[in-house]
Amino acid sequence: MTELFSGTGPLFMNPDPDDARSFFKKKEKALVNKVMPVKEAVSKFVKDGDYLGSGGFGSNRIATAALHEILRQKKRNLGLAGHTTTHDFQILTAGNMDGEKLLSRVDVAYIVGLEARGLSPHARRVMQSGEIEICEWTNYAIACRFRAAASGIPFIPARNMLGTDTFFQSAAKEILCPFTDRKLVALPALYPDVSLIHVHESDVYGNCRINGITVADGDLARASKRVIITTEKIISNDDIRSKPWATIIPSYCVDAVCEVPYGSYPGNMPGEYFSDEAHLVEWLRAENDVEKFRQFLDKYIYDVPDFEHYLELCGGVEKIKELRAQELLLPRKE
Amino acid sequence: MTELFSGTGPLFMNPDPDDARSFFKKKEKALVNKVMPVKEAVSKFVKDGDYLGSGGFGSNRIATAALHEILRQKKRNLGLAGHTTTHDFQILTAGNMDGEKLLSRVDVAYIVGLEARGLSPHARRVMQSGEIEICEWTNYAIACRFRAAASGIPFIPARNMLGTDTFFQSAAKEILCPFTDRKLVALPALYPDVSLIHVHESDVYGNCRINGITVADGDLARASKRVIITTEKIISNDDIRSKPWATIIPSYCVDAVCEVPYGSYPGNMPGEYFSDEAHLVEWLRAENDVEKFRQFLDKYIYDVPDFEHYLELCGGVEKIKELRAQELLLPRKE
Amino acid sequence: MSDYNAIELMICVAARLLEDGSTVGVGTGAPCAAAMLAQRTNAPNLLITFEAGGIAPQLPSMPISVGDSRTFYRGLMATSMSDILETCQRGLVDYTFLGGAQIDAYGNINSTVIGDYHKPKVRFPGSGGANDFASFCWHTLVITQHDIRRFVKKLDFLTTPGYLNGPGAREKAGLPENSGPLKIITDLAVMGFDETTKRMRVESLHSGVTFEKVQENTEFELLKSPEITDTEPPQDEELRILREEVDPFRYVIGR
Amino acid sequence: MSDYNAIELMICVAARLLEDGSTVGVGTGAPCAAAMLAQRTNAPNLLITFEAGGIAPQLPSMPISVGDSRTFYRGLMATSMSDILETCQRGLVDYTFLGGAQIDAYGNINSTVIGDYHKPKVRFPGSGGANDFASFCWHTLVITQHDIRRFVKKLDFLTTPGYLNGPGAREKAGLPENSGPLKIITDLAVMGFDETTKRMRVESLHSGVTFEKVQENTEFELLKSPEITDTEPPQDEELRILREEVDPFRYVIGR
Repeated sequence: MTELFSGTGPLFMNPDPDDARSFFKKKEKALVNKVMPVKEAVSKFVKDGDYLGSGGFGSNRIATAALHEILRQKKRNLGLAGHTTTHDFQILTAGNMDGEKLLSRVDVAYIVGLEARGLSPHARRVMQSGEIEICEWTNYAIACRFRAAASGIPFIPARNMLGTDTFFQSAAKEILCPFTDRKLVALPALYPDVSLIHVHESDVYGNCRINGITVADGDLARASKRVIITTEKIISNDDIRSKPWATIIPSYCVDAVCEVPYGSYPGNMPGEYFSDEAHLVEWLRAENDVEKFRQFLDKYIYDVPDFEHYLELCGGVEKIKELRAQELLLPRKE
Repeated sequence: MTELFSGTGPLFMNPDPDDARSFFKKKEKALVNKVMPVKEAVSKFVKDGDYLGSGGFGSNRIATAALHEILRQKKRNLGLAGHTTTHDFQILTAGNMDGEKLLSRVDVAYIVGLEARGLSPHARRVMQSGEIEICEWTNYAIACRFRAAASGIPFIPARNMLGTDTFFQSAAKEILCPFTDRKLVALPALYPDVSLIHVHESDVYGNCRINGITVADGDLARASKRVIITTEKIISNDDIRSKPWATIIPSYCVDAVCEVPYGSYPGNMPGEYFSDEAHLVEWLRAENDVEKFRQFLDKYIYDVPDFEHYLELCGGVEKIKELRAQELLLPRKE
Repeated sequence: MSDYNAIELMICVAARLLEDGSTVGVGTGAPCAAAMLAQRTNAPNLLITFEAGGIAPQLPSMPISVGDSRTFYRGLMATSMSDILETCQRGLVDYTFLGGAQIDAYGNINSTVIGDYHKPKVRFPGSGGANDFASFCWHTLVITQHDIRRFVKKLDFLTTPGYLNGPGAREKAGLPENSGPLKIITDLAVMGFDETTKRMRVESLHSGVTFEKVQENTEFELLKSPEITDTEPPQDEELRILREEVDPFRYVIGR
Repeated sequence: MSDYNAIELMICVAARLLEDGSTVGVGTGAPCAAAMLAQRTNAPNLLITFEAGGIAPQLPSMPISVGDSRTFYRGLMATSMSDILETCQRGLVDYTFLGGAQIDAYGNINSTVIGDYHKPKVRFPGSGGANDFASFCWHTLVITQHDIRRFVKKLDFLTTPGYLNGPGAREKAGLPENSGPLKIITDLAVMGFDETTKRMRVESLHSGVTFEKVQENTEFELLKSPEITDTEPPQDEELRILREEVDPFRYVIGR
């Protein structure tokens, strides 16, 4: 007999598909206009205590406007699926200061780092303080958990995590394959309460296109009970219907559509604009000193009404033109 | 204790992922020109005894040229994933006549029927004779089996088939969810030896686009040990690289690329040409009488060298223009 | 115009059952006609999906196949079979329509074989997506001819689950909670299911049909709804839309 | 031109290990530089994938993120993270490159915490896709600085599997057969793994480095390959390509 182990980490969300079915049954499926300002979307669809999913890949195609608005609206005790979260994680952990807890629990695959750019001092302080409950996973594990939820099944088996402390600190379980008798890891379905996804194009109903890698957003949108879309631009439903195979997220998954041009700034938006590395460095440096960071956040987030003003502070359309030239590999002007 | 049952049907293919990994490890991944005639592709990549997957959806976006060639080359003892197979099933069962066995085993989800067009008399004769070993599934079950194989895991859990004779005559197994204790069906991975998939566009390396529903072909191509692509047209690799998010099947899955304009005829090719209902009726009627069917097959398949000649016999480009007008909903000339 | 045939009646009755704002997984033929009619009458916001991957097409004509190009013509999305059936498994699809060779008192359906499975008298297509839809969607609707060889005591093969062998059986088998057959619409009557026994019961009779006639054409014992009503006949406007807009070439409703 | 720094040396050594016609899942930095160099030298048909979804880009410059737009610039496909990692799980990806805060004698890696997991002295990012790649790809390659705090007897946390605790342990744990760490490339030496014990062994020493020096910088006991060779230094042509074509702005190789 092979002994089967269970991870010892907390399972933050109920993986039961019948529970989720009862919710999805009542979700709006008709084509209704869901366009609204980010402020309204966040106030309506993100509640204290909710568990969030963040689309894109950390600093690429992220819903910056919605993330900032969550900070501004001082949401509390949120959970997060931390599957390669980088700048998005930085933004959210900025809400964990002065004893306040924007984040209270995180499923971790990749946090506190910004890939080649280094580690976030503030996110590390927060994570090292022990104030956030955590459970360990991998990028693929979290992708599978979204996939299981999107499929309406309570788990998906995989062959990662086995034999490691990552498994031990997770809420996964070992199982035996009924066909091959091989040991597998069972990854429980993860249904976020709400996810924030930035896309290239959406119609007013929430039918979305993504012109690039989808990362896990096809599954994330389907797995989430509520979805806030921010989009570079709104396109006509006629346009969507002219090429239905280009639709990645269907409208019946979506609750709010917010038109936010340049909405992934300071992150990269494939084909549109590159990341603003200088601003990301400024953010990282500000984090070195708590007081300085407080001022930085006031200046860029708390003291501005919305993302458009933040963008203006960061250089506005001129800055975007620069980043656009970089993205498109245009020859630099001498 | 909940009692767990197993289906009693035969499991035709080994679901073990390590077995498949050894095969995939040796598969060619470099960008090599894989363009060849259908005749060569079938002779090189379809062996007697192989288990086949057929792309598209029965009479829509099917690889007719490859299916005919299999008949012409008198392949024997093939297996088939019968996941909504309609005209493709009709073509293959035409090889089961006069004591010959082109098909010897079939995983069944939907066979012998042509949807609204009725049932195939010949396919029914073959299936009622008992000469073909069968195992019962559903469309989604077979899609999951491809998905499991494509994912490199030995099974995927689902909530269909439970409580039915479909389950009893399958090779699925009941399992208990380790998280929710719910009963689930475990669907074993299905790695076909070779699959035949018709697409809108492919480059010479086998990077393919499908302009419409993908049915299960994204997973089928990944699950299959060898893949023969027939394509409406070959496009440049530059074109593929100009929009990499439109690629549905990557070249490393593909073994042969055959340029076959109108290659789904008499089936429907989305955006290109509608199905030739008159020819499908002619085929169905011919099946009523064994002798007449033999003559029909000689005329249209065995006595012609290739698909191009078949198309010519059926009305050639003039016929395609008609079907194209139908597909595009062009006003009929009076 | 108040002359109508049985298939027209069944389509009109089926269309009325579809709630506005709901979702339905349909096949070709009468189910598709019913969904299209519903969109033009009581359920303008009905979202139609097809198992092969089509979502919310603006159907220019009756599809011949649930995977032909009509099923995603100007649709919202053209996706995979898995995506459609997982949307059902996830609980987003309210209705599905099925048919079959045999149906029993619990709404279980056979579309696989007549006779012994291993030596069948007649081999039918099998489940296709029927078992999937009936397992995953909240409500299964059936449109079928009513005769004694079809409404049987014991199926030769249980392809697709209704209430299996009674109350709680679906849940015990592992199927999603609170799902199952809703209505069976035939050329004689509309039947539902008794809440306690989950057995088929007659709920309304078509014009000129008696309960006895329905029972005569049914091998198993039918229950009676506390109140058996008269099926509301197709209205002129329904028939006009069905004949002129939904099925102008009368592929489904016949001549 | 034969002057080179440690990172240039490591990249050149790593590039040579990649067989032509093979596939590699890479991250940013040195691994990506190694793969790009290999494509321009010994492995023109190397297929590069990135975990976020990019396949076979014509990299115009070094990516900053494994999900930025460079990672699928003029690629063959821009897909999902699942598709990439399932291609690995299915057995199609030969190599992956990893780094980490700690590595042990079996090639296990820690990139999660230093100190106690629940009260960490330092919190690192965690697995990301590292555990996935190292579980699924056939061969794991590591490029890292060589110092005694990094090459440790006991990891504070086993994030990513090497050979776990010895021969057969990966298979017993359920990981894919015949996979595992291949080479560890540091600024001092190239190490492989003893076939019997699956423990790390020194296989070649960089110019001017002795076995003793490597051992001094390693907390666990290193084995010796039957024949320890001198690491072949970077050739002029390799350095030229690396500096002029792969990393002209010296993001990775430094100044």
